[in-house]
Amino acid sequence: MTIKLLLSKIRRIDFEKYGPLFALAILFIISAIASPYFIKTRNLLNILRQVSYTGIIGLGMTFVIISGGIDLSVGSMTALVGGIMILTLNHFGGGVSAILMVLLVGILLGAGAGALNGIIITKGRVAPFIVTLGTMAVYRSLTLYISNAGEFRSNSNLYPELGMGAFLEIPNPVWIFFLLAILCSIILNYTKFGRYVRAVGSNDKVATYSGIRVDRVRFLTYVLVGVMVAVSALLLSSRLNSISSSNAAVNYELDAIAAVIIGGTAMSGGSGTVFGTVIGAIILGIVNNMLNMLGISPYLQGTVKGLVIIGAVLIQKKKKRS
Amino acid sequence: MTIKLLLSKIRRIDFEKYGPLFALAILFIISAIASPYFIKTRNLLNILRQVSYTGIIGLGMTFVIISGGIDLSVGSMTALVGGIMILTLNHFGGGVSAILMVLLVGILLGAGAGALNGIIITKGRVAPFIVTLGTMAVYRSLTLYISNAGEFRSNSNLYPELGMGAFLEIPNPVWIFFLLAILCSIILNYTKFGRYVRAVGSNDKVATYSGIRVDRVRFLTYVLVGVMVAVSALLLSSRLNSISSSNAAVNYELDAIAAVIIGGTAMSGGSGTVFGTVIGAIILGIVNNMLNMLGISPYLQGTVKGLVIIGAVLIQKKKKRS
Amino acid sequence: MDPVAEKEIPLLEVKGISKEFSGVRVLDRVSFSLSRGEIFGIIGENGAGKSTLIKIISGIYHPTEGSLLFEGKSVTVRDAETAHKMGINLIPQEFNLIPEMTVSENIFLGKELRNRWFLDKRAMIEKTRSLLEHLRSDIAADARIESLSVAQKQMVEFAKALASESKLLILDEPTTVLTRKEIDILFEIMRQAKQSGVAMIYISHKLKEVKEICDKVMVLRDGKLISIESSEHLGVHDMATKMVGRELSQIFPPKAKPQEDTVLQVRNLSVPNCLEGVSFDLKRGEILGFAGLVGAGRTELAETLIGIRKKSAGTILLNGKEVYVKNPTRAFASGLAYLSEDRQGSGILTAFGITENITLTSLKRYSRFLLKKKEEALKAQEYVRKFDIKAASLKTRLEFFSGGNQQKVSFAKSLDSDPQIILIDEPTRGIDVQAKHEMYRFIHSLVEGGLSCVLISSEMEEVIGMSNRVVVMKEGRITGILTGDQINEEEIMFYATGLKGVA
Amino acid sequence: PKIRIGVSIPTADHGWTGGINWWAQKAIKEWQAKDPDVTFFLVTADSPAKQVADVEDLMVKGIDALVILAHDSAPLTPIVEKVYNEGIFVVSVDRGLTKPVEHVYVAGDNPGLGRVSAEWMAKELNYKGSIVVLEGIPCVINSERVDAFNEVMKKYPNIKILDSQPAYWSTQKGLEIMENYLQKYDKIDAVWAQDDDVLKGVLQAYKESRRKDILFFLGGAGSKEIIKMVMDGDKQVRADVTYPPSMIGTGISMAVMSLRGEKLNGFYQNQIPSKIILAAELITVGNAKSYYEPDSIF
Ligand SMILES: Nc1ncnc2c1ncn2[C@@H]1O[C@H](COP(=O)(O)OP(=O)(O)OP(=O)(O)O)[C@@H](O)[C@H]1O
Ligand SMILES: Nc1ncnc2c1ncn2[C@@H]1O[C@H](COP(=O)(O)OP(=O)(O)OP(=O)(O)O)[C@@H](O)[C@H]1O
Ligand SMILES: [Mg+2]
Ligand SMILES: [Mg+2]
Repeated sequence: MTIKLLLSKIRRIDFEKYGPLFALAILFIISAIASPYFIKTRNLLNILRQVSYTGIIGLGMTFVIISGGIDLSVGSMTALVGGIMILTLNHFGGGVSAILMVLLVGILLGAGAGALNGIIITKGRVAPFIVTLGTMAVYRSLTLYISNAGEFRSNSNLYPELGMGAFLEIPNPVWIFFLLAILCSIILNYTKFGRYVRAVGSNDKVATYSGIRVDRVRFLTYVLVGVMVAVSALLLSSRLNSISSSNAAVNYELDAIAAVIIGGTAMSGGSGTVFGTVIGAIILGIVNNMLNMLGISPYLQGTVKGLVIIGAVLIQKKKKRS
Repeated sequence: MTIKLLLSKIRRIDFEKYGPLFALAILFIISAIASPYFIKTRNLLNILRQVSYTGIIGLGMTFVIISGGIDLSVGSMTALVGGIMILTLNHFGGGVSAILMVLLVGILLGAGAGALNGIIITKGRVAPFIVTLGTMAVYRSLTLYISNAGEFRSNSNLYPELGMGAFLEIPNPVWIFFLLAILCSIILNYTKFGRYVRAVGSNDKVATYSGIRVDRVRFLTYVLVGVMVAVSALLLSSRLNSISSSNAAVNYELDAIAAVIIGGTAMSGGSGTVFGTVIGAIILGIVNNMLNMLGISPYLQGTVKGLVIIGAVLIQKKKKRS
Repeated sequence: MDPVAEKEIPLLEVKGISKEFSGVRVLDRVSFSLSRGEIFGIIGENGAGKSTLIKIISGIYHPTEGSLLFEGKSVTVRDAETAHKMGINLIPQEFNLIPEMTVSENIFLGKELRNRWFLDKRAMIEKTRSLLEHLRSDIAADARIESLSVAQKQMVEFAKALASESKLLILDEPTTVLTRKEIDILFEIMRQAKQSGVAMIYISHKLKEVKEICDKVMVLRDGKLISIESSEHLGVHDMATKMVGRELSQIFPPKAKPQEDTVLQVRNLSVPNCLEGVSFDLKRGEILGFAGLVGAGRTELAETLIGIRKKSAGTILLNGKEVYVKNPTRAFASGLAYLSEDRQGSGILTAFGITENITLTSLKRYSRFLLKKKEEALKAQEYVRKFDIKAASLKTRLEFFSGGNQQKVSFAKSLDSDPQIILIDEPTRGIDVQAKHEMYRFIHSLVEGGLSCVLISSEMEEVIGMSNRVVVMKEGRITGILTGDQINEEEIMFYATGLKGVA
Repeated sequence: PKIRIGVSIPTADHGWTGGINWWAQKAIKEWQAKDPDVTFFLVTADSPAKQVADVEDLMVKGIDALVILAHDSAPLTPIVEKVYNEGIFVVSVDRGLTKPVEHVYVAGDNPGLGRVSAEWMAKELNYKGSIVVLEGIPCVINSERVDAFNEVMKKYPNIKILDSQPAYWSTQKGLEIMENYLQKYDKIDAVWAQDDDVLKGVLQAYKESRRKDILFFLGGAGSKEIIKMVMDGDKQVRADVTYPPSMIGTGISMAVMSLRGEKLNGFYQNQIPSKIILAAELITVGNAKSYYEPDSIF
């Protein structure tokens, strides 16, 4: 009986936590067999860098989704914040102090944009889907307006270093992605806030009865994702040394959400892991990479990608149940 | 005491049911004041026709959302179904019998595509958001593949009649939209299926214990939205006498979902009205129309649209609470 | 402050509290006071306003009029958090646990222990262990709530309330799901708390227990205060009379006479980890009681019979013919019905009104192409009358109903499919004496009419008073089937604990 | 007499359409400054269906002329036909319609862009080497360009097209695709990015790879930034091929002039020509200066 119990316990922990990892492993093996270029260090680092932008946003999105919400505005928000970052950079001359200002302004702006979402959702009691659908349009439109539908461009030589550089051979965005992932994981698992996020997502009535300020917790998850958006915008804008108002970060929301969910977080809220989101983002990155590497008909790439997203989640479910 | 009760009762029924109508009325009055063109019959009919395509999809989406699901694939599905409709039309020569075949093929295809979503969601137990995010990519990509990223074009002279024509001065799509709305409203309020949809969305465990086949009900909502997509695809493709594989019906899912939610259906499922969705669709149509009529800067149109979406939902909430 | 003077100020004074919900007054100028170390009982019929009153005290509702004094000072209890800070803790009537979280995470929800910024998980698990030990419960501190049985969840609720330093502990019908043994443990803990000066408000429909544990008893009827008396001078019978406002007759109706033919035969039914080789017969017009300790598997048995759980072995015969109950739809179609023990979780839709709830299972009968709404409403009205369901209208959402009224709707819902056999799981959980009485009579009349009934109950009296035969279960097996004189509390306990019968 | 002109264009969803938006506004502003009797209504659409609705809205306003850059040809044809039949003057820009329902057609040369690009690249490569291609959004225009490009390249058997993938006219997509190409192919001689937005991403990826094998890159459409690089004598970006977004301005001018009954300077005909195809012009270091428009956003 106890052995049975133990076994069933191990089994449960196993697939709830490592399901996404399992899906990743399968994909990795298939990819390695399918393309000789895949396991080159350089290619793997490329993949990691490519996923870090949406991955970082995904970290914040994990909190939002666990708390029972959703944020569709992150892509537009990235473009807006990134654009204003470049304006700030140009305004302050492009030196080290300018970059610090960019960081400050960006994070304040990201937090502010997230806070706006959060306030309407909590105070106005409007569904997150609809609020962020609205602000998605608003943020993108403001970006277009400020830049006259053109590009934000910097002339700084220093700024691109940030997004292009590497430390110990590993690109800066990847470092930041992983460091933030660890930080977010700690927040989710080892702080009151993290626990409240889960409680609110699981049952907000119970959370209220337990004296948790549900609205404040929800609000903070949107602020958090806003801050993550700012970091992503910083890395993105410094990588390209520019932000295109119409094109930058389009569909980031879909990739970020897909990463979270492939990572095993339930859309219905209440549970999920940051670790899973990282895996989810990498899975998406590998799929994109393989589609290019294998030279699949460009028109069919969407089919493959769609099937992989569904498949990755299906694999986990099957494993969890058995 | 009884008067008070009656009053409070009226107040509650009032805004739960007529909240969207109230928002529409406000918007209507503002628009009529702001632009002299607005209340021209031709303009109003234009608006109704413009919203009918996403409105019809919204009718089906109402069921999906009330049952606690979501369908992001409807836009891509419209393009796929519409494209194949045109192929069918061309194959059968473009006459009356060809159009009947188109209708048949389209509805089967739409129902099939919806059923695919439904099966993965119910049998695979994967979140609807992620499944339909996947099939959104799949359906669009198949459309591109079949048409080689080009356009599906018909040469029929009869086919456009369907989408362009009018009966008693009112365009055909508007007739169909309203007739389907009445039909869907009856299904939702006066049939077993409708009741079950609400029960499943409200609490699926209770539904299971009440002998409702929860999975089958869910499945059928996706089939229903698929059929609505087919009708919309028919009207759209016959209006344009073509379907562009990359551009047709892009973002229809967002408009359809927005219509449903502006119409007062809760994202969390369990309750909602078809009537509200019709109003929601019209609200969105008026906003688009006014943006053009007033000549708002194209870059700022997104801001206005976003704010109106949020505002329309906010007004209802405020009214409901007071 | 002078300790003597402190003693004299009551801990809590409730002054003229009223509460209206959309114009309907459910509490009418209720006043009372409560001293440290006092256990204060509140009794009253379903919907009398008991839960509403204590929700006001613990900050979940706000009073329409009246005021609260806590430790002599006038206070406004803005929300649950404020109440916690003041030392007021509530164990609510309906469960308040997060199913995805572990026991210790739930117990410390909203009052986590920390060392600096981080959660002190180890300390919380340690404390949870000792709390559970204190409650003499063997629940694991890191078990997920969703894997616990109803009674185990209740234990966690206690632990949750005990974990915080309470000055005032409010228990809203805490013993409905507990066995006598657990109730004794609870009472012992309450007495300990009393010794250390904690005041308690205790709401229950089990009047004997109220008399046993409470110092004072307050009776509410229709939101009005009827009396506050010392429990020493108040007999159980008087309590019931005061609640209802008139004399009550004998609780249990005479036992029905089962007919000869067998309607249900269960043979060797097994479900992995739940049931093992369960066999029994049910005759037409019989009430077959099911007794057992918490976790005996009675609910699981019922769920297997209606096709919610998949059996791994065994056969089910209805009227001599084998049936395959693939799902509840099939089960209900073949004449079974089930009244769930988990009212809000799987019994009723709180967002629906009375009518839509009652006809949910039997909706086929009200539908040709379209629903016959008038027929539905008529039927619902009939049940409202028959069960005396108190509601503003047929359309009022059930979330605004008191627990007892919700249960009545739930019962009506199970009956509306005209079953041949009804499986009743904890039918009187959270129901007042009056309603209980009605419920018993009603079950009796159904059985007289040829219906057969499986009665699962943790209330020994109920099983004994109602059943023709009693099946006792332990850990998923049947340990004994008692008849006639064997049906008494002692004998049942022997079988339930495994002292008698096949283990 | 008062003239009312409706202008319907796609929303700014990438650099080039951003340019279209900018040039449309510029032309409108300039005409309004010149002639107070001309009123413009500018509408932008993110999909063909929205554009059909836009045109309907414009008709309610009672326009005398419609200048339209169609999202897609076929879906817009029926509604433009309706406009045409009501006697409204129609100028169609860039994307043609499937029926002759316009008075004036102004367009860039899509196959031309592919052809000019291919000819120039082939010559620069000395008719041998390997190239990779980054395509645009899968659509008709893209196909026209790529097909024409491939057609020319077929003539040169020593030039090998290693790969061809859609980069959606997006900088970031270009970056990602190029990163992958650089992994996949050890030796690449030249890159055709088809679009200057994409080219920026491609250059970034190349820079980060620290590889030195690629001889040159070619974008397309003539954004000011790339023109500047050509002008400044960049070693790898030595040319660009125009596909000027200013064509929308030309279209607007044609509409105004037609309605005012003016004719084109230097033309002996009384009417505005019914077809104007703007050449795909090759920009090199020699002529770049004349293409550079520092105020433009594209
Ligand atoms: N949120 C609410 N909105 C409207 N009416 C409510 C609400 N909560 C309770 N009521 C009504 O107030 C009355 C008192 O309910 P309450 O839950 O306090 O009863 P109770 O004495 O606890 O009954 P029980 O013993 O059945 O639990 C009932 O008639 C109920 O329908
Ligand atoms: N979802 C579940 N997952 C794992 N074990 C479960 C689950 N539900 C119940 N169990 C276990 O099954 C056994 C029987 O459960 P339960 O307490 O419901 O039986 P019961 O006899 O109906 O008790 P009660 O007197 O509370 O009605 C217990 O050991 C319980 O822990
Ligand atoms: Mg109560
Ligand atoms: Mg039970």
